[in-house]
Amino acid sequence: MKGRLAAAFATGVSIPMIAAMAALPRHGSPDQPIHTHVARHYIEQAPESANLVTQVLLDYRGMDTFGEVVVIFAALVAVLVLRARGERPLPAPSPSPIVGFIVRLVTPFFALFAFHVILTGHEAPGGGLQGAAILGGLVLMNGIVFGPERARAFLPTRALPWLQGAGPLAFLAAGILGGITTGFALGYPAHLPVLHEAMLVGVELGIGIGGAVIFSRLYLAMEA
Amino acid sequence: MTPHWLPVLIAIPIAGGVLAPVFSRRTASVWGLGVLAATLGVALGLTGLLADGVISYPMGGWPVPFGIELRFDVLSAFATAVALISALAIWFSSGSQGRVTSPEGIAVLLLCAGGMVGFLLAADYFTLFVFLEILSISAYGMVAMSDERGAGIAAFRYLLMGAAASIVILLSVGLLYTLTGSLNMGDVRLRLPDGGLPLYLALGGFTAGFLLKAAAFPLHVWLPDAHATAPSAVSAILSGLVVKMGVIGLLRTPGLDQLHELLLWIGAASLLGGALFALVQDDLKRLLAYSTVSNIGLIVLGLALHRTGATIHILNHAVVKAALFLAAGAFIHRAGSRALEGIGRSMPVTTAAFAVGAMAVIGIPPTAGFTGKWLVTLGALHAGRPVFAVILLLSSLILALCYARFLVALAFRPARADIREAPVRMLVPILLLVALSLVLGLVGGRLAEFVGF
Amino acid sequence: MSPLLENLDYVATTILFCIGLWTLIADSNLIKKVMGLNIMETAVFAFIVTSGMIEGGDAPITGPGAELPFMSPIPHALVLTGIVVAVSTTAVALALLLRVHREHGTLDIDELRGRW
Amino acid sequence: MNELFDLVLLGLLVLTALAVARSRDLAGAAILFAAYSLTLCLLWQHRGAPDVALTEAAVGAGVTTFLFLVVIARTSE
Repeated sequence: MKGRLAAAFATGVSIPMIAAMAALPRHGSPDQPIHTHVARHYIEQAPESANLVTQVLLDYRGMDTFGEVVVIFAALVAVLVLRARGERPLPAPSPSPIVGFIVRLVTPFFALFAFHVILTGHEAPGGGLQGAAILGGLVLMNGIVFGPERARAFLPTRALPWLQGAGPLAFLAAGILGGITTGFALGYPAHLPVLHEAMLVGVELGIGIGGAVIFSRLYLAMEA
Repeated sequence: MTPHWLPVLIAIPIAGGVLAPVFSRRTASVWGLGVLAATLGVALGLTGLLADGVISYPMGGWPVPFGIELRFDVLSAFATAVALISALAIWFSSGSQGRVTSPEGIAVLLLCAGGMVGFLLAADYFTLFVFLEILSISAYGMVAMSDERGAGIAAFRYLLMGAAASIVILLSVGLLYTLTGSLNMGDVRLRLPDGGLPLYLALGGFTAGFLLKAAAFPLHVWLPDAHATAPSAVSAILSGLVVKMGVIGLLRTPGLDQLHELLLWIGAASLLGGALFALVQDDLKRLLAYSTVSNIGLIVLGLALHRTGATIHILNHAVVKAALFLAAGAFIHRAGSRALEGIGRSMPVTTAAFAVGAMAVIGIPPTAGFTGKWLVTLGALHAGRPVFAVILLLSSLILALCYARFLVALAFRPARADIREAPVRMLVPILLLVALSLVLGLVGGRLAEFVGF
Repeated sequence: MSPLLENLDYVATTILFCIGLWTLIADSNLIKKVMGLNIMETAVFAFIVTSGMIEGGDAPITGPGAELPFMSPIPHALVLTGIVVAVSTTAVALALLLRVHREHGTLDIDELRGRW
Repeated sequence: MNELFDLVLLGLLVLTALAVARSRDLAGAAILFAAYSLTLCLLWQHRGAPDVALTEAAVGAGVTTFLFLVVIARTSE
């Protein structure tokens, strides 16, 4: 009975939504407000080779990405604080030799690709967060195949509380540095191209490494 | 106090939260108090600047529609209450061995405060959504900080409904972006079409989402379990501050005036429904939780009838409800269980503070609760809708009955021998908040001019 | 073409949204409810990215071989942040489920409701 | 040709979403959810949103599905 009631409610909700979606400006038409207002300005100002999405993420709307990095940090500390104490660890899985060998073989290349994604984020598709997810995914893969202890071996124990905050801390540094050089927080100095590039890559690295540590600890908090 | 303090005001609590896990359990609470004291200082400084107009700050130096803008207006001044009540909640629970004072617990509290401050300062709809998520995820974690059996499922239910509300709000932000091509609040209002189905869907999405976050009737079902099973210091933050973010989100919605009638009836339903449900509760914290639903109803009603009165009640109710929840925490701490009959006699100071807080929630002058209720009642009479004035009076009477019944059970039953007065670290925050509620009550008139919508 | 067909992509995202909403409400297993929440979230992200599209547009990356018109980069940035928010909410939800399972031994909402 | 490929992907997307919604077996639902994310990733890659595609694959199909599988494993024994 509840299923049919929920289905009725969901279709009831969908009717005004579909009507409103149909009334939106024609999908993909070049003269709708999206393409003629702020976005047109960003595209016109774009340098000759740059990933506009990363530019929007870090430069024009840096505050959103700062918030995003803080959101995932908040998720980590929330998970750490609400854990039931005394989890019973599952017995470490014994992987089949094929799976074990493949994972060991792939791990360094995974890490290389992740750092490539992080470092070239401002010119090619990719960026700090995608790299973090790949690195985190790598640790998760090792954790599932070889057991949580192996995954924990990836993480340095002493520097952990600092490393997991790398994302927000990198943004705070960029904010202060931007404030000094351009007079506005989170501003990237166009007149100092070397510093501009260094800040971009620095923030990407902070997000990448910080994010990877957070994804790994989220998995470890659930597993062990 | 140049506008550069706006990003600093957001950065301090968030940086504090990010660094909190580095500290040990003993020093984490001290770090939390220090960070929130700094936040309070900056917020007070900026509030002082408000006299000569709203402060705006373009992040990254990009002019308004192209970058993210932070604005400090009358509603943002609520950041002072956020910093103060969060700090008092940490002070209240310092020294206890629970999860609240663990390094991760202090990190969650600071991030929740930082999320709320960011939410109050955001003048960009997507930044508003991101900070709404920061404070919401921290709030889900805070509810689950208690060791009670029901805390897990209460926090999960709060999360499911809260996340659904957030995603509807994001859908509305996406719709506004499709219609106007911009995300800045001022710019969007200028470029909005006059009508059309997409605009009404966006408006409906915002309203439904924020009403759920504010726990207005009938979307309040997650609140009683969450606020009753959370630790008392956390309940003070949730009921006093987090729930208010939903109402402030409503005030940020473009075209809210078109929903005049809807706000009237939802407000009245919450006002009366909250009070009636409170009547049948036997557990003190569930009574306080339903009293919050009722007061949120008053604020939502006020949005339609007397916006200044509603805004003042946001601040007054935050202070008063925080005091009541902390007092409840002190009672439960000393009684060791939720059965609180007869412990009032051996805890005179806490009981007196609770009584004053109860008077304020009911709205008896000269306490803080009276100003908001009086202005909204005037608004109802001015608008020629006396039925709402009657509902206001009726709900106040019902709430008065609930609190009186509880106070009688607390103070006039045979005293229990083994109860001592609450420890100083609990009493000082409670008395500070009660004193503040009296001051706010006395200075109500001037506050109305300061807000002056 | 009728507006419904022109904006078929938007309508498709709405259908996804309602499938997610239906799962969130109707399914009795708490993990399935979280999956329903994720489907709702990805549906809204789909709507936002689709709204930024332009006919014959190229990926918003300037460089050799890229030519106008470009997709609007802003929806992509918004959805990147949205996806992170979605995974954070899911992580907290699943951690809560582990605790509910330890305390109550079940993740079925009907059994849980009986036990309150 | 372009439009047809989009329509097929959209159809596949709705089908996998329905499959996730209706499947009773939890692990199966998690795998179907990974398929749903990968279909979404394909859609974005084809429609000129490479960043979103990479993120949806790495975070949606990768981390989220891992977390689902870990929790399903822990709560089913």
